[in-house]
Amino acid sequence: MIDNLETFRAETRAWLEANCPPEMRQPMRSEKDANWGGRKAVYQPGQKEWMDAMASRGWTVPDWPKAYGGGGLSPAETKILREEMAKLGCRNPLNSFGISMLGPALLKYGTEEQKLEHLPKIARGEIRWCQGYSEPNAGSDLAGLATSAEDKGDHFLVNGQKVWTSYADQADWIFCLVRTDKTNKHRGISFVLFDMETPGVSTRPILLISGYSPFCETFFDDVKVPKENLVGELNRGWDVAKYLLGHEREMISGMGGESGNRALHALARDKTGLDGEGRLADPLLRAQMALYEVRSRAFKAMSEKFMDELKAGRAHPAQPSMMKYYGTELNKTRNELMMAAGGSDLLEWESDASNGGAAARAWLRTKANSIEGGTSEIQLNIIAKRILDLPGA
Amino acid sequence: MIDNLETFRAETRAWLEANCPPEMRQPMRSEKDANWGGRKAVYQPGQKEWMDAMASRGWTVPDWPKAYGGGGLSPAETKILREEMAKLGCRNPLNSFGISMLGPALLKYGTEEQKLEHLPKIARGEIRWCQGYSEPNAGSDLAGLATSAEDKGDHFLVNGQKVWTSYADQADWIFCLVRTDKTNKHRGISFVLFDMETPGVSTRPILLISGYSPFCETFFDDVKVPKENLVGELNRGWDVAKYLLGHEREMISGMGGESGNRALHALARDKTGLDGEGRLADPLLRAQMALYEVRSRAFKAMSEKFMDELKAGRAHPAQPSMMKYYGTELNKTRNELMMAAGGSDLLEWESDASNGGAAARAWLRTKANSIEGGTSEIQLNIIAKRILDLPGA
Amino acid sequence: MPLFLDDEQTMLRDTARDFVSEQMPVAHMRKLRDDKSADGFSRDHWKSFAEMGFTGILIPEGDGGLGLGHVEAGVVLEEIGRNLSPSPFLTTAVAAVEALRGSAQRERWFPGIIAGETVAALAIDEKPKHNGKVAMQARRAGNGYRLSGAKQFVTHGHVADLLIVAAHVEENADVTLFAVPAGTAGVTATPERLTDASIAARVQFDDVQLDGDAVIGGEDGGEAYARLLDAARIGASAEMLGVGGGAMDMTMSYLKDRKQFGVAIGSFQALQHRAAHLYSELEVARAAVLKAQQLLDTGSEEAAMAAAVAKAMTGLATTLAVQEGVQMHGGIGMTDEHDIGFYMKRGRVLAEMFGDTNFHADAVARMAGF
Amino acid sequence: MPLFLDDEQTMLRDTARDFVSEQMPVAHMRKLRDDKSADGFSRDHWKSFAEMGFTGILIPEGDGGLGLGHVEAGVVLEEIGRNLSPSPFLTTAVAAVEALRGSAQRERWFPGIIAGETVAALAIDEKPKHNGKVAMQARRAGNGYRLSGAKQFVTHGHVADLLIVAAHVEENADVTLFAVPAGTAGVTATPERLTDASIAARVQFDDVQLDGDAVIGGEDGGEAYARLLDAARIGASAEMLGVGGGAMDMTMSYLKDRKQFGVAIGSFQALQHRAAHLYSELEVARAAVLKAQQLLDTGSEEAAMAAAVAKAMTGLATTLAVQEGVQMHGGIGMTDEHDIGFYMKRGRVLAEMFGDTNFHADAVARMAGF
Repeated sequence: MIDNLETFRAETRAWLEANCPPEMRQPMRSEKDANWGGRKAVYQPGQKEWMDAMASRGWTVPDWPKAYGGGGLSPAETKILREEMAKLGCRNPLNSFGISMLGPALLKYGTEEQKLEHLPKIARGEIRWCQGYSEPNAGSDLAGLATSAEDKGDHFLVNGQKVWTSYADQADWIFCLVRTDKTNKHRGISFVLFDMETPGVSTRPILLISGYSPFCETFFDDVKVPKENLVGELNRGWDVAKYLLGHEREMISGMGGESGNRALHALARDKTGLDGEGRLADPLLRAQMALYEVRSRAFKAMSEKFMDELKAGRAHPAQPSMMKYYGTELNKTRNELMMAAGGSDLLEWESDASNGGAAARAWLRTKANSIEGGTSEIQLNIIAKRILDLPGA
Repeated sequence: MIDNLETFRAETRAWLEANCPPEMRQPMRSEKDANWGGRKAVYQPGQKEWMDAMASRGWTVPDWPKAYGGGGLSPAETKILREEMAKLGCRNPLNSFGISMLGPALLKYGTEEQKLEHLPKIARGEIRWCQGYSEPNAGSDLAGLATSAEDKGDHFLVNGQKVWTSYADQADWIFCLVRTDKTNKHRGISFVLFDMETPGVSTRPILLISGYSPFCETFFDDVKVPKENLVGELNRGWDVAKYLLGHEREMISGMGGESGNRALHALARDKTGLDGEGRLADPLLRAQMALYEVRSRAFKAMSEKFMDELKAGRAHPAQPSMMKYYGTELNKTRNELMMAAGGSDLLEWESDASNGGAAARAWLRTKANSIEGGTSEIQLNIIAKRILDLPGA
Repeated sequence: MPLFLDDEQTMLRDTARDFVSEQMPVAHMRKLRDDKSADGFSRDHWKSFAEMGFTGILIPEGDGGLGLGHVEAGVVLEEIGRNLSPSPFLTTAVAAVEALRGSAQRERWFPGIIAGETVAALAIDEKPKHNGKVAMQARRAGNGYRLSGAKQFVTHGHVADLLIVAAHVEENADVTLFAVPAGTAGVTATPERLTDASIAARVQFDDVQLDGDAVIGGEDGGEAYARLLDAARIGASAEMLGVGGGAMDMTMSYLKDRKQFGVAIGSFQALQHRAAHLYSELEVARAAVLKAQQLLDTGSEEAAMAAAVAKAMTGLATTLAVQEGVQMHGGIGMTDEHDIGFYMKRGRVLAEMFGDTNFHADAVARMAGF
Repeated sequence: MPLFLDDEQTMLRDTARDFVSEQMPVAHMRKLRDDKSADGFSRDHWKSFAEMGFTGILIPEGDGGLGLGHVEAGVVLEEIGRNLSPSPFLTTAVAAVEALRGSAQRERWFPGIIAGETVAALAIDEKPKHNGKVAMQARRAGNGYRLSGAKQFVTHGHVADLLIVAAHVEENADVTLFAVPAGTAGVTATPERLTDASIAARVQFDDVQLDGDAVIGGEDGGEAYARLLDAARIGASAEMLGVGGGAMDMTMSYLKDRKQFGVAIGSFQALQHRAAHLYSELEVARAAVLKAQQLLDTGSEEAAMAAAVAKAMTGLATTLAVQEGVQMHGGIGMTDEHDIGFYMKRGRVLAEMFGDTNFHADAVARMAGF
């Protein structure tokens, strides 16, 4: 067993070295360097080659079954693949809500037809997905959604509005919560899939404080959704949504991490200088960075522990809430420290020297981390109730 | 006006220099050096002389009317007296719940007879008072008290139990909340005074985690309280209690402060050493102390502002809750920093070197600051509702 | 003097509050930003500020001003902060006036400031982190000086009529301040739009020739530099306090209005406690700022310590206010359409100005002897 | 190896949990304190610990032990922490065993440790704040050494059969460890009762003569000292994690039971959020401790960094746990009668042991290169 794993590690490393293009071993300079695939993708040099090479082995989704485009790897093999990729500095070949969110939900709740139709396209980066959950008047009370799906025999007729739809303007398909029963708050919601090119679908980007528009308002006006696109049972979409939210929280909690920390150290050394002992010249900034570094490294262990427990089926079902809460708060802290380290250089918003205000925009972007995918307050409520078993108010 | 104040300042300083015994100009080594007066007092050298000298001018209670043993000073004069005492390092001549809590309540709610009977004895340190508010099953829900006072014509017959009665075993009299109407939670409480030597009163000290017993359980078994000892109207004792709680919060919020900070700096320099630039050798401890120092100095300004506003009748009635919350949290922080600075030397509990564990005991004692006199949580509730006007849950 | 606003100061505050909130509410800043205003502020509004008498608050009566103090200037700054109003008030009517006060230069510059025609900027920082230190050298040349080097984070530097430049005159230990008029040969100001849509310049000095009388308050004038810094830091604290207070007020309103799960979110105890904590932090910061203003006005030696405490404390409190503000607003707080995000941006820029919380807390520790 | 307890480790934890909570619950510690136990722990219980096999966990099978690792030792330490059990397990069965492992000295000391007859103590600290540094000098004298100086915070030092002493041999750069048996002439241990009722000694060494074979693992044995420190720090983290977890469990029960204003106080959202935050901190600390244990067991070079992270993180989490514990208990939490206060005291002592959070966070920063 151990020997097999060591063989696998050696082979994997050799394959990665042979197949990962040099451009894809450079650290990403900003969020914009990520590859999300899809019909509208514009690839940077090496990006498509890298994605296709990985997809050919099923390694964009290494732990999915081979039948659905996955690599069929065991948890131990998956971990080795990630470790070897990290060692070589390989970029993630494909960022995707299809991989991180819809995929696990389809694997659990989808029909065989749905799996065969959608999962391989996700694995190959052919179809880019977005998520239609939040609505303008629902906010943290997600189940208060109003977008309606009327039963028209062979299809649903969907009308309503979503908000905070990530990259809806660049997505090909949407997985979406709709109300199919107005008399039951939680058990009147269904989970459906449809093409964003269906007549009646339109999107409007939301300008954020960062100056970017990663989210949209999304409007549905008499959109016809075939009934075979219902995932799970009618009126039981809330179960699918909750399952999927857990995966979203995992993903968000994984942001930042080591490369971000190294960037912070380098920036602080560059902008504030060092004292005679090689320490940052600003002692209070250094103290805050030291405590952040402790938490960040401890959380890295926590992430490894959580993933191991998850794979072994030992994780508490509400643990993703803790991961999401802690990880996003850490990410916000890191970005506050970046701004404190960079001083007035990083306050510039448009200059070349500041790379168009990249750091400031990233800092502002992180403020959404503790809001999107369920606010920190919601996560704390969940931990208190579902893990600590504290009584309802 | 300004000239008069400068004359007053000069005269006050001269008088203090002439009348404050040298022992009373030394910093207190621990809580035990405070003088609380009363029938059972055992005075340290200089303590009684100092108290009597100050009382002879009415300066134990400088802003009370002269008719009740006070100094009759204006707010500006009172401030000058305190400033000059601070400059010379004069100790407080008399610590007293009579001064800080009962006195203001009697001045507002007491009859002329009650004022003439009780206030001068408070001012001269003859009678030491304790406060009977909390009960074992009430906690933060103070108005849930059960100690009953039955109307027996010329007296009340009091039965029940109090807890957290500060120094009840050393006090001469008690001011006490009793239930005179069981049908109305808040408007069924009365405020009464009685001698702790009245038959039926007994006390039992509570051993705290600090190893000290500043609080007692206090038991009332058919205690006869003359009706003239009712303060304010029957069943309206809650108003008196709330008024008085504000004054308790003021007092608790005033703890710690400058001399405590200087002691912290000295300890940290002594125990951790200095670096080449004269800074504490432990950079993270220093960073925390620096941020504490900022908050502490800002809070000192806040205390001055609050007292000035109070004297001018401009303070928000719920502002004492803010002062109590912030001041006690700061005091706890300072004591945590003391322990961190002192390391294993300060962990000793009984040794001579550690002065019998004085620092560790003081540290543990401060943990009660955010519980007694209304918990920090209660104060935050009050601020949210009464100052910020946030809606009820 | 009691530590609260007296009746006249309260009247001034009410006047300033009405004027600023009517003439320069957040929408005013938003419009300047959307129009990509090259100035970064409105000269018309600066003129009306002068007509209200605000620009002369700190200028002695003998020089044509109101002869008031930093408490009064702070009252105006707080309203500027509360409304995120782009204004050269801090650099011009507070810091520059404090530096020029009593100097020979005042006759040249005070009339324009009083009239709302002159804008001043402070060329102090040479590094991305303000550290109070000045490396730039002014070489003596004939009766005057030659200045070379670079400054950054010079707010309004691209439109300023007057640059106040901090440099060392050769062997002198202390910093000397120079008054450098706009258009002086060799001075190049490159405007950079900042995160909060304000504009600060990077200013290059290439062998700039200055007359001897460009010196403010004498060579080796560490005292003038110290006064300038105290005034700038305490002024920035007051403006930042307005930013924090404005963010809190907006957030408290939102907590009362916004419904979730069928009730106002302000009824949730966890948010109530955080709101109450935030209120406490801001109140404590307010006291620290007022104390520093009073000490500066009385010329106390404790002013430098009080300034450091005020800047550090308002940095803590306002940073908390804008963070809680955005978080409690939820998704809408992340949109450019809502104003709360502007408070976060402005708070960040002011936190950095004239030394951040870490810098000043470190200074407090040094002054306190540890 | 996955980062959670495997089945055998889980079984060991269950065994240890049952055994410690039955044999040495908090009441056991309270009784030792009230009886003013001069030893500060129970030798009978130490013996039963040995009978369970716990004391030999880290001792190689070839030397008669169980040949397990720091994960397993940590499992026992956590239960000791959770029950505040006074025990020489950390200093003896973890730190001393790690130092002695593979050395010639092991044959003399391992049998007694396995049998629960021997107690070891660590004479490292010379200052009130552990700083990892050693100033004490051992002079060469004939075939042996002469040792002079003072150590403090030597837990169990007054009853230890074996003192492990850290000193420098003359010109050597690295620290050398010495095994000093109880009763060696010139060694004076003065017991001091600490805040948590445990006893640590101040130990004086007056020209103590040691044979050459008193050296553990060779002169200039920085490597043995580093292993000792890593083991002690990671072990103290595990014990502290138990203290924090015990405090949290006790507090969660209280929140469910205690009624105020007619409802359980655990239903108040503000307390719920603080409880959830505390849970998160402790979970993260738990992961950091387990990671450090695994790295130490595999002999990884990253163990020192992981040890610093673990000690700093458990310091943060456990300090929060005991503070929230006392505060949420309200008045009853302040009484000596209730156990929660003991958690605060024990947490404080462990936080200080082998370097506090500040020391280790500083070390993390240094190792991370800033």
